[in-house]
Amino acid sequence: MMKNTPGPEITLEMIAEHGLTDGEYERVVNALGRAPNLTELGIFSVMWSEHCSYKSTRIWLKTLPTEAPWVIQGPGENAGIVDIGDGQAAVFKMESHNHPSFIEPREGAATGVGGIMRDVFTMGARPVANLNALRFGAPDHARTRHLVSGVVSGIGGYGNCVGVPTVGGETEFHAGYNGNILVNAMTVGIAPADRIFYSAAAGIGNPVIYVGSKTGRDGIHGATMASAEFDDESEEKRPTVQIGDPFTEKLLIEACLELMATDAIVAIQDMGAAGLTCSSVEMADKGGVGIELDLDAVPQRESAMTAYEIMLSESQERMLMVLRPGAEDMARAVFEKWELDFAVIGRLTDDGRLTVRQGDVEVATIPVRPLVDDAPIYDRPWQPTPAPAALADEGPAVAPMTALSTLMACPDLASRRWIWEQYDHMVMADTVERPGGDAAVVRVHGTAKALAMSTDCTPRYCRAAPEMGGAQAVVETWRNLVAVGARPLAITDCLNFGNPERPEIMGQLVGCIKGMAQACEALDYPVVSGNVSLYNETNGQAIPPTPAIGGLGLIADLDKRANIALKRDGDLVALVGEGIGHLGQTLYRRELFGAEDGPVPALDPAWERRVGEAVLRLIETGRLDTCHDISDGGLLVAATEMALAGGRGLALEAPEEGDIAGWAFGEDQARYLIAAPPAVMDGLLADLQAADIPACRIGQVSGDALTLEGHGHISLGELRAAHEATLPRLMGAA
Amino acid sequence: MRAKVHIYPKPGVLDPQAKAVGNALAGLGFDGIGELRQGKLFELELEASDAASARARVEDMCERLLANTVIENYRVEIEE
Amino acid sequence: MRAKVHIYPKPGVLDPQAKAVGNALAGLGFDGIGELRQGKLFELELEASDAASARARVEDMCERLLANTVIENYRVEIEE
Amino acid sequence: MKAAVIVFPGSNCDRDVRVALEAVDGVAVDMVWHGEGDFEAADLIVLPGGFSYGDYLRSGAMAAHSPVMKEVVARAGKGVPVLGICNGFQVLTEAGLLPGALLANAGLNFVCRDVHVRVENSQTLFASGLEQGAVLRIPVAHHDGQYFADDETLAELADNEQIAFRYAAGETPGPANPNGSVQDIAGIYNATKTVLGLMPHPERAADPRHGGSDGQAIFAGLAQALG
Ligand SMILES: Nc1ncnc2c1ncn2[C@@H]1O[C@H](COP(=O)(O)OP(=O)(O)O)[C@@H](O)[C@H]1O
Ligand SMILES: [Mg+2]
Repeated sequence: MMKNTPGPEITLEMIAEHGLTDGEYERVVNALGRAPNLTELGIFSVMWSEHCSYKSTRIWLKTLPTEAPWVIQGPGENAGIVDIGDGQAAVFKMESHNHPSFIEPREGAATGVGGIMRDVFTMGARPVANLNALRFGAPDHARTRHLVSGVVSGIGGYGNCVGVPTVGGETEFHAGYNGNILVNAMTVGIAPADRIFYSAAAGIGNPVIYVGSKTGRDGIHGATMASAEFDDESEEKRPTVQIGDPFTEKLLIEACLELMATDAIVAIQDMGAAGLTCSSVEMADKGGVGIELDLDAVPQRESAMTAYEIMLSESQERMLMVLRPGAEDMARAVFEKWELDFAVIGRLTDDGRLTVRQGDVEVATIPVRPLVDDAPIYDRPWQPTPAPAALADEGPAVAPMTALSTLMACPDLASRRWIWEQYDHMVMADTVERPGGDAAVVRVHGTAKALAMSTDCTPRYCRAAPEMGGAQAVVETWRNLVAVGARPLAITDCLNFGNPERPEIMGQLVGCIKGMAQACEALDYPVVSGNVSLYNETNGQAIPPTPAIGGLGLIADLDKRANIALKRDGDLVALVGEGIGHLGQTLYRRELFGAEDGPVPALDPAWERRVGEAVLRLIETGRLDTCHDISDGGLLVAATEMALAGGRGLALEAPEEGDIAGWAFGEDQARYLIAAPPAVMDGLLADLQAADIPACRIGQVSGDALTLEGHGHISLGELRAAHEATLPRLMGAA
Repeated sequence: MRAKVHIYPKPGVLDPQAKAVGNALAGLGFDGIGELRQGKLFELELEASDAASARARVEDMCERLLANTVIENYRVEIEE
Repeated sequence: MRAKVHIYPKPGVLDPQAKAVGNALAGLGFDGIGELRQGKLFELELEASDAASARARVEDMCERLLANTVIENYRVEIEE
Repeated sequence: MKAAVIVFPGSNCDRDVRVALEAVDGVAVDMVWHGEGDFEAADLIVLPGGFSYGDYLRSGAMAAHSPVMKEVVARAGKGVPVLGICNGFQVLTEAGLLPGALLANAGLNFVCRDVHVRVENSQTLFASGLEQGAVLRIPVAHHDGQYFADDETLAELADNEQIAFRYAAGETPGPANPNGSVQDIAGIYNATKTVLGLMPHPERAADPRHGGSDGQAIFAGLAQALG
């Protein structure tokens, strides 16, 4: 075949437009032994983008603990996998779709959900739950309402149609996200542990198959956009947004799982960021083989698409597979039944190259190894974040019950019902703990066990003290899982930061990762998958550091679990753990004094583990069914959440001495509230005492108000109204 | 004055609705159907001194609300 | 031949979508807007010997699939 | 009793309803693919929830014209009971087996939560496990659940006792009627009471672990009535 490198000469502008530095371009020329053509330049640029190559974070990500006896697959594949017993595995991952969601919130968020689900079913798992960690700008910022409404309808519209319940997540508002919202989506799936599918291509000569939707000119440069800083011009980049088709995704799940029940598939990979390029290169690289593609065979939605466009398109709902020889007809029949495109578009070769043809023309030929291995890796300079100053003057005292009302209605603590009611959180009929509690609980279909899941991060801690903040995010998911009675197994993460080329931002990233690593280590709670989203800045203004963590745990017996709702009048309520009334960096300071100041609360992951395991034992023995961890907002807020969830009042005893605000609203870590009938509580407290865990009775369930001895009471009705009204009001629905 | 606004997905933007409707029509035995596009339609009454100013206002409405210009094109017709 | 189908909710059928759009326009400061209706639009190419038979076929499509005549009215335009 | 659950591309509650049906003693379930023009005899046909064909034109519109629906309509004509849940209800109205139509929710958002429904007519096959006037707590999850019919049809429905369920007040937050349905209608029968369509999902309240099992009474009653 005639060698042909069509297209224009590569200019300096083209190199810059592709986000490659001079040094990086030089590496391209070295890898090829010649100048690239435009298609090849495009391929290198997406493969070496931050999104695909992790060039700024790779050396730091390596420091995270990734192993445990129950880990089947750690980072490096489409998703992480843990053993959940009985021959079953849980497959899960979290991913960001921040930039696309800012530009077109509905489609951006929808395609984020679609993408993360594909990562999970690619591995042979049926998706069983979705979660979403959302961060928006200030509630009164001009774009916030539009963005919230678009993102929520996009997430709901996609997951609802596919029929996977959206069971949890988190939602925060802060001016630090005015120019860069965060949309992090997580999917959990379940697979037979002995039938997991990987992406390493194998078998020279084996056919390469394309299935799913046709390829159009969607999202070309999406991957590089996801790595480029915003400026005011970026609204112009709009047409790169992709449109999702959840109906096709549903068909794709069913078709893939049907084919996965046979022995036809050798390797499979979804086409995510950088579409055909990234999927084919990764499959070939992992298998140590070459791959040859014929672009004329690629199903196309539009006419006259160039090789560049086909290779870089980010059309959604597409997968690439390597089949066993001879399995094509059977596989084709499955995909045709589900009315999806199916095409043989290439084969595996032994020359270690990615060779792309369009008709008779060879449009790209690149050795695979350098495309992956020669990707630049940077040890970026970083500056440790300076320790926060001491807490400023406390300001005028606020009556605790007044502060409570304000906090229960503040955007970060108000009920998220307006959001989760737009998500089908019950489809598949296995949701046993709906949104609103500490962790969602989803039954493993057909068994008496369940998975618990939660996403968490407290960016105000991360900004004040990245190491503690990174650790705290991990610990909070762990605590949320424990609070429902689950054994925490592992986490996935989504590391959202600003521009890593700035040493102070890199310092936040390094700090957060260090903290995460310490917490994971201490809790035996490894990282099995994750995602990095950098350059979340607009006009030089970076987002607060936000390492969102998604935790997964296992409940062995569904009948031995807990939730936050108070269940019986007369139950005693006890505080497990202890605190000093730490007010630095709390929501209390922020919401009542407008101050984001002071040091972060102390955190000791080893101590967290001792306290949490003691609580978990109480739940696992079937004696404790009511539990809530204390986090944002502190003790009084946690107690109120329990009262509202159960529709029962609570009378709390105030401490005899000390600072009432610190007692009520301090965010000291490693604490839980538990409730049980008096006779049972005696035994629980005795067990805790025997384990050397501080615990003391602080109140009793009764009436229909929240009462704090000596400080008055507020009726549940009033608290509920304040708690429920905020989001609908913000969204103009009430 | 009366305005009509036609809104269609931009060329090249995935249009799963039109695809599904096309398939369903074929399934009902309607053959010989070529390209099929599905769009949105608004019809509104508005006060305006002349057609040009009405058009300008409706175009402004499209830019700001009626159309999602990231993925849609619009066309305004003014009837006097 | 080219056909255009306009589909609107029947008078008397609640159209909260149109109402919401009307409110949103008012919220953006567009005043003096009277009645606002929102509908669906299909544009399709089809083979037909003449306009009358094209119209008959497209009306059949509307009756059988494109419109739900319990709640919607439709209007067909044929362009030759 | 043998039930046939019809599976359209995009159905997503087919498994859920199957699980709920099979939890009743003596019930066997066949899953029937939408492309099948014929299927084995069944005592009950169920159209499950989901987004058939993506619901891209109008909810249920395309499914109403799929090959299997010709057969469903024919069997319904012979008196075989048909139950449509959520998307299944939408399909039944689009197929003309039930009067009226389901419009977008008045609030224009998808709504997923528990609602309460009152049994308006217990003298039917489908309600044989239910008591007249009883209030059930069952989840809804839909975007297009606002029942609409013209006044004449509504009068007929009332005269002929075709209203199966109405949304009723209960302890769940939010308005009792989640979607603006006319006369709070949550489910209706055909004239012979052999076809039932309802928006709430009884299969999601079929097991105490769902947080309630009021929905299961519908399946259990049906199984008993149909033997
Ligand atoms: N975007 C969302 N989607 C679904 N559920 C959400 C979302 N945001 C928050 N939630 C739910 O609201 C509840 C409160 O969230 P959060 O305050 O983050 O809990 P916690 O303090 O226990 O971590 C949780 O059950 C959570 O799953
Ligand atoms: Mg949480």
